Amino acid sequence: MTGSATPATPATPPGREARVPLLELRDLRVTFPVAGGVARAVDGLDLLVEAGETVGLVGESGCGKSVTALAILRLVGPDGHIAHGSSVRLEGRDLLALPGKEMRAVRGNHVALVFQEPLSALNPVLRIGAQIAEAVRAHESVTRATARWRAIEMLTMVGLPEAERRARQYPHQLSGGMRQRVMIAMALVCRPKLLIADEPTTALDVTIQAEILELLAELQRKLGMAVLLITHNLGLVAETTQRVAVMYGGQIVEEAATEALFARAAHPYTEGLLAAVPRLDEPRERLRVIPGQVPPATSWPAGCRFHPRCPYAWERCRTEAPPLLEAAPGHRARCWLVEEPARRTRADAPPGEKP
Amino acid sequence: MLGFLARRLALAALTVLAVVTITFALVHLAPGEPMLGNAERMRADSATIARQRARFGLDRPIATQFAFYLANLARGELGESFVRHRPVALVLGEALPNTLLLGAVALAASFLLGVAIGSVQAARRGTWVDGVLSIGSLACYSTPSFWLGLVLLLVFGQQLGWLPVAGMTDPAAPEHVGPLGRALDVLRHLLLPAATLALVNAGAIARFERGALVDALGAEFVRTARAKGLSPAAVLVKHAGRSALAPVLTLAGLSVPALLTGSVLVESVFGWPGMGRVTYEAIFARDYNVVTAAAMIAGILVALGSLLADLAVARADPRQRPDA
Amino acid sequence: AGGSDSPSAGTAGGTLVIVVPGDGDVLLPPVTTTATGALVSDRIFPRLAELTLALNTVDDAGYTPVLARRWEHLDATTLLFRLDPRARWQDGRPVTADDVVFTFEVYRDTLVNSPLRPNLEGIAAVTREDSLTVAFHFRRAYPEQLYDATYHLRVLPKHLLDSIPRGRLASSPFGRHPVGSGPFRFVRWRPNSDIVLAADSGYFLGRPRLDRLIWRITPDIATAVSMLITGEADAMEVIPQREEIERALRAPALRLVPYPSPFLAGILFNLRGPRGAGAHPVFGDRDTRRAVAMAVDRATIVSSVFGQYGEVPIGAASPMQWIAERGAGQLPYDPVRAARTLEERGWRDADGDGLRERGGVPLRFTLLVPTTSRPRQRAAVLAQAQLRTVGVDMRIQPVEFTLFERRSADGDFDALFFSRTLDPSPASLLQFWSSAGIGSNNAGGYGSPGFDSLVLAAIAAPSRAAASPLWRRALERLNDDAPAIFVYSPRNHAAMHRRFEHVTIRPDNWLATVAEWSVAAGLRLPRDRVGGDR
Amino acid sequence: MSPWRLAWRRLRVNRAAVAGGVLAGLIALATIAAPLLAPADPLAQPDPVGLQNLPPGAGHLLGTDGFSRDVLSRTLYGARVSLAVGLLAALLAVLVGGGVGFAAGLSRPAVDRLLMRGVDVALALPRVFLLLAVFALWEGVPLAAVILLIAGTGWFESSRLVRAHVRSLRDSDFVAAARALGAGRAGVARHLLPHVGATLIVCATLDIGNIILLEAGLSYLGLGVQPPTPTWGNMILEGKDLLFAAPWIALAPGLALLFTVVAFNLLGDGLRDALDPRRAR
Amino acid sequence: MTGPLLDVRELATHFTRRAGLFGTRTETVRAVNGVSFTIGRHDTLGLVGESGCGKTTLARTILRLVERTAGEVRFDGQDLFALGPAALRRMRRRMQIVFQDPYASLNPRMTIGRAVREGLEIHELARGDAADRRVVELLDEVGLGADAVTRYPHEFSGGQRQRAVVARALAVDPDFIACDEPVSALDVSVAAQVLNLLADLQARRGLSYLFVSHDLAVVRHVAPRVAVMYLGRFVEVGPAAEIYERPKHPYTQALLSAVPVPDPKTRRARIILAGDPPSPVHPPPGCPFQPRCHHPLKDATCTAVRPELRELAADHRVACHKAD
Ligand SMILES: Nc1ncnc2c1ncn2[C@@H]1O[C@H](COP(=O)(O)OP(=O)(O)OP(=O)(O)O)[C@@H](O)[C@H]1O
Ligand SMILES: Nc1ncnc2c1ncn2[C@@H]1O[C@H](COP(=O)(O)OP(=O)(O)OP(=O)(O)O)[C@@H](O)[C@H]1O
Ligand SMILES: [Mg+2]
Ligand SMILES: [Mg+2]
Repeated sequence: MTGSATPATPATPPGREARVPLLELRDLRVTFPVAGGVARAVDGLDLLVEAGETVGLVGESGCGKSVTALAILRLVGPDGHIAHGSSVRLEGRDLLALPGKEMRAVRGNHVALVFQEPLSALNPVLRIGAQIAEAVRAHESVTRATARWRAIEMLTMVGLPEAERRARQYPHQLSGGMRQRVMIAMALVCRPKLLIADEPTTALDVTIQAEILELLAELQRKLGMAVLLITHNLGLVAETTQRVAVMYGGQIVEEAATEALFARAAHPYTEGLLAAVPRLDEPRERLRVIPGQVPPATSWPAGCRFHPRCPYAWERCRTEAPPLLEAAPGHRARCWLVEEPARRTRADAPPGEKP
Repeated sequence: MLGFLARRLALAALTVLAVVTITFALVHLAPGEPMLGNAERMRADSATIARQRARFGLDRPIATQFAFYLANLARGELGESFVRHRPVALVLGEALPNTLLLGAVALAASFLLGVAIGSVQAARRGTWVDGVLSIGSLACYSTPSFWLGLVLLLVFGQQLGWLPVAGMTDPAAPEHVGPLGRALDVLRHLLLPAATLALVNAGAIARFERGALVDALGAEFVRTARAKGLSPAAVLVKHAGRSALAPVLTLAGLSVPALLTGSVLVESVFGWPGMGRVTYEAIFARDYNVVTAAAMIAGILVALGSLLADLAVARADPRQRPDA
Repeated sequence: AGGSDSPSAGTAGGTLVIVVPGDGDVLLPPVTTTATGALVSDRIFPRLAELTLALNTVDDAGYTPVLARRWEHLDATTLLFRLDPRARWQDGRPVTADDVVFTFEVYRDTLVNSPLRPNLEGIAAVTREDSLTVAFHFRRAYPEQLYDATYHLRVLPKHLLDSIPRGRLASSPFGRHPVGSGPFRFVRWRPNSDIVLAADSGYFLGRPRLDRLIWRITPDIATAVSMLITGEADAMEVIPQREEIERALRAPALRLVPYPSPFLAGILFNLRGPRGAGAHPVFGDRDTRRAVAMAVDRATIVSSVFGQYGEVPIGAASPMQWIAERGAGQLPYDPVRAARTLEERGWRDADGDGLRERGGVPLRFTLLVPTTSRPRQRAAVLAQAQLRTVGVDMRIQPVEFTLFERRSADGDFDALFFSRTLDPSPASLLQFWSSAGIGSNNAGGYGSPGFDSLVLAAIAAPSRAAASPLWRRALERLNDDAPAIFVYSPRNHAAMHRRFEHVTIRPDNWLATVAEWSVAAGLRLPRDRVGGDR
Repeated sequence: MSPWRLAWRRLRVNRAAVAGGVLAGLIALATIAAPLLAPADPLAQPDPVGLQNLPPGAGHLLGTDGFSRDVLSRTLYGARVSLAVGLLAALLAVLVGGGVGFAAGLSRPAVDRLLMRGVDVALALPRVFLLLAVFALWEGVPLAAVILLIAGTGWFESSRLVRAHVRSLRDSDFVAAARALGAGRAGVARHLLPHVGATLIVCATLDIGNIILLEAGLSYLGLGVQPPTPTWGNMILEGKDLLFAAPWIALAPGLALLFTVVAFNLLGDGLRDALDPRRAR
Repeated sequence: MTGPLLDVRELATHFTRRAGLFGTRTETVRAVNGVSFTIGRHDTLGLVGESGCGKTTLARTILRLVERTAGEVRFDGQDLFALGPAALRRMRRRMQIVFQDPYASLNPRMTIGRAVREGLEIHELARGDAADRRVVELLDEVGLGADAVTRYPHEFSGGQRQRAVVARALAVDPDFIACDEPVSALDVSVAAQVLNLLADLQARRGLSYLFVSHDLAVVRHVAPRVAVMYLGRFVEVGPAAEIYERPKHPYTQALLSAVPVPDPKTRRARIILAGDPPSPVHPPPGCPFQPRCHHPLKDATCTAVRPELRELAADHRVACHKAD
């Protein structure tokens, strides 16, 4: 889709250039009190999104992707708690320090969210037109009629046929694909600078998924917003993003320009993920697996969080937690292999099918 | 829609028939003599009683009596009250509107109150406000209505003297106060009994509303609403509240029996001229015709309550509508 | 009626709001069966003559004229009444002899089935002599002829009721919109809520001083007393519970007017065996009955239940009745003697469980108490504990009222807690306790030729002075034979707002003199100024 | 760890439920131990004139009633009947309702529809009117019959709940798996029973409170269990006459009633949260 | 022992369900609408299609967990729908199913051990200690430890549960397992583990699979033969290589083009379909795919005549008028 191969924006630290990044997460930590202790769902996450770019955030279930998305808009409450010292800056403004009212002015207005399950994310008892108009009226002092008109205009823009009639319908009267279009219309009606799409197509069929992705790309071109695309589907990331961050255990474990990442994964987790996916283009006899499973967020292992499942792990990994290390310019990985590349040999067997 | 109504009406008719049959059997098979006039002043000899029994057809076999009763019922005749010497339709017809007024006001009030309390609790869940209101609504729900009624009467009627303690109107008031004056008079008399019924019922509704709201607040669409930048109040009322409405409406419709029960007790405490009292007195006088008809009306009200609840739910929840 | 000649302000005016526990049924004296129905319709339909406050039923001197101006005994069995020519029905028609004749026929008609019909047995016929003269023909000569002719009958308008089939009288519309010839006119009746009467300014004996009488129906006693305290109501015939009386006493606007009670309650023993055959295993024996009676501490029960607002009756008479003179009395409370008697009769506690038995049969009986009566239930629970101390096992079975009545009529009980509102005339003792009453009102089956002859002699005695000692001996006879324990009579107190003046209360009909009650102009409340006659 | 143990764990940390459970337990204990705890014979009338209507004080912690009986002792003994009626009737109702609901849920559609139509009709019966009529018209209804009648008119709700629960589980994958393994109707029933058990426990606990209230209402109207046996309902009835003069007589059983109903409701709510299968994952 | 293991002919499963306000209308869902195929021994048929096209219903009907409306299913030559209850139960030993949602397919109130043991007991394959040992063996075979026997499903992750489900199915030593999206709910890394397990078991035990998935890549990985389903019918069946390399049906083509490939370097032209899949209640006339079809030659035949499966290449059959 976004065939224009703009050069991947490297994660340059702010201040080098005068330009302030659109979104900047520094040491984001989110905890949830749970029965067995405290779940550290997001645990020291750093992420940059520049204006207009598409960034992919991938990772398996439970690694903290959704919590990150919600934490940006301070929506993890009442259960979740964003730790002291975390910082979420939108164009330099610290969102975590904003009073409630100003925070509300950001939500849906500067930063909008699209969720995974459009049926449950839309209010079943309100007409879709009203749900969109409501977003307009929350941020702009316009009349009811104007808001309504804006909603219909937006519905037309996301390709909903007969928008005027559809606006009077309820979510359950639409198909899954149409509902997701409605969600997108609702998110974009205030022309946000950043759209966070949390698995926007996971609940949809591949053919519908293709439609929605096409639509998102087109709208991004038209409206020029940045997109943070959260997904566990590596294929999607490959096709739609310019930069990718891979999450594991509440942290970013690898971050790179998309092509660079798929060409040469630096982190063993990314490598494993790529090897485990059945491929349409190149069928293989046997899938490579990542042994074991993700540990619960209440008890991350010491050292590198991935080490119990890592085929290359050695002593250092068990005790010392690696920081994000620069493997190549703009390509960083949270793995000691970056420092000791020679150890990239498996004890038991040679690495599986190489990507 | 029509088919639905027809089915519900058929079910309601079945219910009413069951109620009539059960009640009829119950009162006629019970030991004891119907009072055939109030025995306060009557010491009737057996000949008199026999004459009275013949007059009301009580000397015939019960099956025959039931057949006659059903035949009369089919013609819309409910018979005559043994004690009041008046057509049952009149006796109950005069009392029913009063009970309906009391019940409807209590239902509406308990609904509003319950929803309001439940909403505050849900909005402040986990805080001391929630705790206090929780205990309060549970206590309301666990308080016998007769007890609550007496206490309200004592405090607001007698001690503070704010409201009249009994009756539905002030019969001594001048006649020329006009319709508004009369309505106000009724309203003043209505407040205490309605509050009694409403408080007990509101306790149940508040507990339910809180649960439904907390569930709704955990739903994803609420997150969507917050992500849009809506204020917490708008999220609570418009989004969570609207979707929690349907189950609470159902509960409200299903609380008709509880209100009827309450009305038996509350109407005697507050001297409200309603159906509960008439029925209660009729049961003790073995005024068969009144008891049977009253049970039938109660059955109709209960069936109507659940029907209205279903219709209200269909209004509140578009997923339940015919075009769905 | 209903002229515009309202009396000058200052004398007339006032609204009396009376709170009653139950609604009326029909506002027609011969067929009403409720206390409220009677109380209200009595204000609309006057009698030929009224008893004075003394309630002397024997002498003709104890009556004042109402619809009848005069009366005379033509002979020993004929009583002639001359009607007041001024008397008018509230629709303007005069009250005539035909109305009186019609009235008697209605009361006597089995189709009408008036509860008062049994009281008219002494009257053979009533005939019209001329338009304003009627003659009552009695079957026998006896002193209470005037009482029977006037007390039970309230004169009805023939021209309005003649066309209604007698059997349908109770359900006729007239019974809900009555037209009478009395001091008050019917205004409105809202079922279970209120009944309103207004002063009839055309009343031939003078317009009542009050404008309106309003009955408010409130079943709950506590609520009713609250209404008195808050001023929502002005009067109540009797506050039945001691605690409520005390509460009402604390309200400054209220006063309590004491009056003798027509009421008598006690434990009636069934002397007959099961299904009326033979003698009752416990109460068939006079000594055992006496022992049980002596084991019940009536004074303690009365003080516990009523405090100062009740008394132990002297016997089978209620305090209102003129035969209830001080000095007579029941068997004393003497548990020691009671125990000794029981011991003598073979009732011993052989197994040491504290309860007596004889030949393996425990000394046990069941007392029926109607669920509707709180004082009776309280008294029964107290008596139960007292009997237990002498080894008698009394079980209390509360039964619903109609069932109570039926089991009473059928003689299907060991003992029951009766209560009776007695007429002013003592003649009623005959139905309750004589052999003749067995099978109808004499539920316990007590029969004693000695008692019967004493009562018959008393009824025939020509004057109160002559009758009094005979009645007394009859009562003592009854007490000695102990067919019942007469447990209590309340000391009635009517609650009354203080602004009402000239309040006198006739115990048998507490509103009998209400036409004379008044409110001084300076004390009137807003509702007193509404005016009655519209 | 078994789901029951898990539920127990969840229950233990729910403060309201624990409070309710402890309170209900204490009340039940006090009921059983009434003869030991009660300072006096609940029926003894030491001096119905001199000692009547005594306010709470040293001799009588909760005062005396109009018969000079000790209110505390009567309240303790009164709990016996109230709780027995509540517990037994709730148990019975839930068993019958559970049985019918379970059967309906597993039956062919025709049978199911018939049963549920019957329940629909029964639910519309004006329960209190019927109970009133029975208790008023039949003299001296024995305690067992009171329990049977209350249970017999109170199982419809739980049968609906259980049936709905069974229906929803019947279509679940694990039941399909059992059928695929060759399990017959009995095998499927064995899978579902423990689930329904949880629903029933919650139903029963919440029912207890309602039934205690119902019994009190009937006793208050002078029906149900008869004096001198103390029950909370007839104690309130007796005390009601003295509400203004000696409020403690009605207050003690009234509060006992209130606390008991509150306790069982708290416990029931807690159990519902703890046993909720949605949380059992 | 000749002929295919599973032979499905013209199978149709329709559901009638109540619709409209409180279910006064009924409508028929043609979930499976005339499907024929065979599966040999030691063979796998992959089945792909959009959500709601009838894949699950087909799998369940084959096991007779859902009653068919028409058609026939022969398992090892026996007509499944002609079996009596006892024979059916015996037959169930040989056919098993693995469901999509590992959270719903285990009874939360039963230990894993009991779940696996259930099949052994029903078919009396082992009892007592022998059963215990067998359970441990089975759990071991799917890669779960012996300690799983006494543990409950909630103590396991999705992947582990899916293994337990497989162990339960293996307990009765079946010849055929219908796998209904067994890895759709699992994470990539875990899904790979389960897919490998299924492959190992097939190799070891000579199992046959019907492998349902909406993920074309997964199907390609496990199945030598693939069927594409649309609106209750097969639109294309054939060898995997054929279908993935030379898809004939426009729907298959669109489907394949839409699958994202995790390689930023490959850029393919995506076929974007118009509109949504029609509802199985009101299937369109003619070709079921016709309203969304992008085929340049689409014409009136397509909207009027429903195409039958035609064999276009060896064992490659397509239901399209225009395919060649
Ligand atoms: N409300 C909550 N209470 C407790 N723990 C939570 C809550 N929300 C999330 N978590 C925990 O936080 C961790 C991260 O969850 P999150 O939803 O962000 O994962 P995810 O990467 O989005 O996964 P998925 O792909 O399944 O959506 C998980 O371990 C989850 O259990
Ligand atoms: N028990 C049922 N009653 C009524 N309709 C049903 C039933 N089961 C399935 N359906 C309907 O049949 C159609 C096919 O459903 P099915 O579950 O077989 O599809 P599927 O291809 O497995 O979809 P998915 O990919 O979502 O699992 C759907 O429209 C569904 O709504
Ligand atoms: Mg997520
Ligand atoms: Mg499926």
